[in-house]
Amino acid sequence: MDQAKNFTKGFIRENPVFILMLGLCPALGTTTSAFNGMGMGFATMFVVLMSNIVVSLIKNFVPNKVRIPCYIVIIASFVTIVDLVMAGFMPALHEQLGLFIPLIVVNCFVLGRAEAFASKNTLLSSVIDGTGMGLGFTFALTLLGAAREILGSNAIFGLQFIEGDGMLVFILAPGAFIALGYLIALANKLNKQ
Amino acid sequence: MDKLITVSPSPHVYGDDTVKKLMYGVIYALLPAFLVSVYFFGIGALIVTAISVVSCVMFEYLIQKYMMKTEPSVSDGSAAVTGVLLAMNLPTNIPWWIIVIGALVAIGVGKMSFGGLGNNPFNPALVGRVFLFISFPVQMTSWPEPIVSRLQYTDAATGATPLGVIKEGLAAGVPMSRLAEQIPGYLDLFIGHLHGSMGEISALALLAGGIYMIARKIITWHIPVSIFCTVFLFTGILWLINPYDNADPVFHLITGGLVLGAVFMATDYATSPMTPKGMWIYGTGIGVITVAIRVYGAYPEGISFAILIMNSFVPLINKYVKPNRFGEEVKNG
Amino acid sequence: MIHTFPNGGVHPAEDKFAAGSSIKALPVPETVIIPLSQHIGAPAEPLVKKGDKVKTGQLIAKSKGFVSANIHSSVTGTVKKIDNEPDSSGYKRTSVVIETEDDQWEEGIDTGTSIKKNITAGPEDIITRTLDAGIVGLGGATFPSHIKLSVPKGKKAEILIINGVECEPCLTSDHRLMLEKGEELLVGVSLIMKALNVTRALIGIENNKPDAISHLSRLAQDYDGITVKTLKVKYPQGGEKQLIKALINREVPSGGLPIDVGTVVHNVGTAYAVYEAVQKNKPLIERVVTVTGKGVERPSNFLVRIGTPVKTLIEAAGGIPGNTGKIVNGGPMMGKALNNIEVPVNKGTSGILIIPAPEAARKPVVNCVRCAKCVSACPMGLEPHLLMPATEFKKWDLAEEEKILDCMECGSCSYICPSGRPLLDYIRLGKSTVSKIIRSRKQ
Amino acid sequence: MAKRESTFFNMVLALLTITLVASASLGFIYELTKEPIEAARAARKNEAIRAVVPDFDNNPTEEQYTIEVAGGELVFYPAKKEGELVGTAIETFTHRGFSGTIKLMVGLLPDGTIHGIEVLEHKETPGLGDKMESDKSDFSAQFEGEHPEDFQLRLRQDGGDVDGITATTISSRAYCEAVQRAYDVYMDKDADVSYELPSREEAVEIVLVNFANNPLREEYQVTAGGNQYTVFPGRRGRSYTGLAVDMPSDEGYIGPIRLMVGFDSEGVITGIEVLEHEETPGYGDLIENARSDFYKQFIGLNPGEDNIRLKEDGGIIDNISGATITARAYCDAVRSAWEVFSEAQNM
Repeated sequence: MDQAKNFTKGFIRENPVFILMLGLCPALGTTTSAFNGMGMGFATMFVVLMSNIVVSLIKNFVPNKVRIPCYIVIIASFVTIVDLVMAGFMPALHEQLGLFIPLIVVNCFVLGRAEAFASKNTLLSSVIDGTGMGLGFTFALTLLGAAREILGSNAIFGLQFIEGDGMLVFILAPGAFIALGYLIALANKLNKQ
Repeated sequence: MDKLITVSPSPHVYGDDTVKKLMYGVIYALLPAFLVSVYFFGIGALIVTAISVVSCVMFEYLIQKYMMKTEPSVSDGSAAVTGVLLAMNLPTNIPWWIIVIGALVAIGVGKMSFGGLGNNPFNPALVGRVFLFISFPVQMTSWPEPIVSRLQYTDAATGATPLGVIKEGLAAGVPMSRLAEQIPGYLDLFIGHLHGSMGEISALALLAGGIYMIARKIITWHIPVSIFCTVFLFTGILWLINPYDNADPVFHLITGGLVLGAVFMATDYATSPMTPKGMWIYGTGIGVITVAIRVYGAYPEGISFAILIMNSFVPLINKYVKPNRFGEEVKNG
Repeated sequence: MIHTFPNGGVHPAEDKFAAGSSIKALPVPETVIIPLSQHIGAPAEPLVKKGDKVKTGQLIAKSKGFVSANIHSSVTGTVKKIDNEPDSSGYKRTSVVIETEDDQWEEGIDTGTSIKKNITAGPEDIITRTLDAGIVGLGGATFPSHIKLSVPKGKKAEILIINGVECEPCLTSDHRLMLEKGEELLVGVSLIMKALNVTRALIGIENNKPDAISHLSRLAQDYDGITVKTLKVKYPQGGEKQLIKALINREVPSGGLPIDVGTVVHNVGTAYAVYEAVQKNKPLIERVVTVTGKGVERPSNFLVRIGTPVKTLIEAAGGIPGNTGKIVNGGPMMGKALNNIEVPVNKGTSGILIIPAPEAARKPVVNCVRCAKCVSACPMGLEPHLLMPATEFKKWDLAEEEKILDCMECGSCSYICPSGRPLLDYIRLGKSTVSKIIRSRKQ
Repeated sequence: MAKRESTFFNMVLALLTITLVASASLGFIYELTKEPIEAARAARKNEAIRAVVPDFDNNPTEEQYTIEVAGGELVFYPAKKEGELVGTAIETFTHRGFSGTIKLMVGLLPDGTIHGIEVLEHKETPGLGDKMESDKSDFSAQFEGEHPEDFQLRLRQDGGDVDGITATTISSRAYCEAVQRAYDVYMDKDADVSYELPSREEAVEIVLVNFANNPLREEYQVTAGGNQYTVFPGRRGRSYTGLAVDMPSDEGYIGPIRLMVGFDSEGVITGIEVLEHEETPGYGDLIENARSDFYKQFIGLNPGEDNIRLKEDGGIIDNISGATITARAYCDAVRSAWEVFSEAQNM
């Protein structure tokens, strides 16, 4: 496969959030600001990348019948590592993302990459895929977070550009759905062209 | 034969009603409430209504012309009705840009996303209103002082609605009897001399509009009556059980957006059931949810949420509640 | 007490311009075109051939099968041809074209004007005479009447209902008939009662015809068991099922007939025709036709020989007005638009309606706003707003489930729709497709 | 390397290897991050403490102590400079937030003056309730430098001195409650922090006046309205000076209320103490004598002549705001106690 294409597919063409619609729970829950979305995105990206690497390396060692439990153990370990490291070194972000970090384990997107890609491809391809898809996920969450932050708090990455409150609804759960819905529509329109 | 004649299937005559006439009928029915509002809130009422109607009509035109690429049908008046109803649901001291956002959401999200007039599952004006309510809670819950703020727009002195006073008071443990002193008398409440959104203040004017619409057969009586009955019964029972901590049913009927909601918002064609039986179920549901939110919920008023919630049940009601089919249940008497 | 049916219905402008003009016999036309299929069921079989001389009232075509009716010559003259001629449906149908020479009635027909009240015929005779005289339902449905006079085995008729409703706007033929031929009508009703072996008959008349109500009520005092009932003006009260519901509060089950609820419905015109057939031995060769419409010079009610071209009637009423947009055979709600005014009046023609051009055009069609007016207007309790898209998107299962076949095509939904949607047009299409599907399923 | 077959051995081996490697690396990371996590937690708390009390040089978290109160516990962090107490940071709470519990860090100077308040935890609506956070609005600033004795910790609309956050009455009210709780417990910590209600014995001595005997020794039973009640007569010499009635009422807002009501020989109320109740903290518990003056309006009244009912019920007693049912039950209990008193007189 063309590695460049392999890398870029995660942004729009096979964007995990907008097109594949995977990992919507953290996408909706953590994206109250662009920074939070980005943090969550990078955390997930780290897990995807690392689990892709490990799964790709051990793919022949693991018998088929136990591959899912093995992958889950691997993913869970990396998630725990992310959780601990974040709590230790980025307490503020950890506070914000809190509950959603452990939930990366059940993010279908992560297991999906391990199962659908890394377990069948070479190490290099898996690294490229993990990075590309992870960046795509980060891109989606950051975009969603930015949209919600701009509309909801009149700010972007914490920088207030208009005084006063924005449209609160975008900070709340319903706003997450509205913003995600319109971004999905937009991504589909771009994909069609 | 020297000229063409039309040959078409029957019927060969048609009723006078057109969508346009019905929509303008709704606007005429809203006139009394609008005039009462202008009397109490002055220029604020005029500005808010003008901005709301103009932006709704404009957004509908732009979306139809440039996004849906169809022939704009703003002349049917439905966008204007949405505009007036949205204005009716706003305080008259709300900044203009909030109204424009509300109009965009009402028309763009509430109506055009679903394919335009007749296809929207939720009342567009209420979608706009609830969106604003969650987005700008501060601006949406400070109501100008009637009469004294006639000449002010956004700088008007504000106060709480009677429902808000009761809700706050009861939450703080103040008994009903003492709270009653803080709210206007029932006559004032009925005429519309109180704090509230622009169009909801005068139960009298709204009922007049409702009677006009029923007489002109724009709406049927089922939905408003079922909502009123349910609210009256439900609050009446609560009041009889514990008059110290519950407002009486008459108070519930004439305050807040109940009359506006029951007469003008819940009866929206596209979002209400098609059969009288369905309308009863729908109206009863709205009544129950409204009272539940008012009495047990976090907000003092709940009719908007109640209508939107029941809107979502309308397709289900329409699927399972059918008109009385002639000859299906043979009742020979 | 004023009766009506409870659910549905509309109230179009009544426009009964011709209500005040008494029935005038139209002169015998030069040529008549008598279609052999003027009724529901099999066309009659011609008994004459080109060149034959026929007399007025002579049988020229014999009923073929049970659901069929005899056809008689309405004039005296020579059969010019038996050929396919366009009739009011717009299709060409086998017709007997007769050139008029004279007006000589067949032997044995009492053409006098005296009223014969004395009933001598027995039930069997009455049915036979009705069959022989080629009488069909004159309200418009043209169902052969002798069938409705013989009660099927296992069923029992209790009440006879006479339809004097004339709920279609504009039409006044039944109204004039009730005013001018009241006595004959009541004798006719008595005859039908005798044939059906019932003791009660109700004549339902809408209260926009107070003169007819009082006239018939007064006359009916002399007839045992006949009562005149006043009905509220509401369309389509003349529909059998609605009329039964309004008068005796019984609902004919879906897919059933009036006899299933112990009743039989006949039009006033049919009752009059039965009188003439039994008491005067006169076959059905003429009927009352209203010619009316906004702009018509002399809205009139004519006694017309079957087979007279529509054009003749219009000319007698003052000719076609300048702004004519549509000419309808029947009433405005259920009548059929004509594309040719040379077509003949047949047994089912109750009126000729001329509609001015501005009103002939339909309203522009816009989105359905789901106002539910069609649901509340439907007298059968159907949901036209649902049946139309079901047909449009070929969801025949849904259409059948939603009882599209119960539709009586009264047009109330299309009439009331503020969005100008062609509800009935689609429903008609849906009905015929669904019934085809049901038939093929049975095979 | 070819894919390994799914034999039992291979599967066990794979799982075992992977879990071993995973747990080993997790243990390693845990050790690595343990200290930073602890430090981050402490830093956060210290930051909050630092924000609400004047400059200190001790480590308040080391000297922290906890006091249990109804509904939770308060944590006290004494801040000292050169060994002298300069203020106390109190971790307090309220359960009456719009979306549940709110935790605050309230800093009080030794005399009880509020020095600063920070929000530790809350789930209030963004844009509304979260304005209680000091960096989102000036709401919390109005408390600084105020002493709750002169600065009523209630919203203006409830008769206090606090300007609530617009459209956020419930959160504002809850905030005040949490601050009040911190203040109350702090000011009372030397006396009896947990507001213990008087025992039966103590209550009898409080509610009776002008007696020389030991009423506890002379308790007896009185039957009134089919129920038995315990009463304690007060005597001076041979003359009867009053009667204390142990009066349970079974209809508080949450559970029964038990009162000790003292009468003089004429039936005039000489004192009332609450023995037991389960009413709402901050509302119904205002019937406790230590918490409000509610009881005082009964003293000197004679239920035989005065209408011991709430004003809204047609009587003369002022209600407790927010606790109508409790106050009503209290009045009922007082009237019943008088019934017992008159029964005892007739014996």
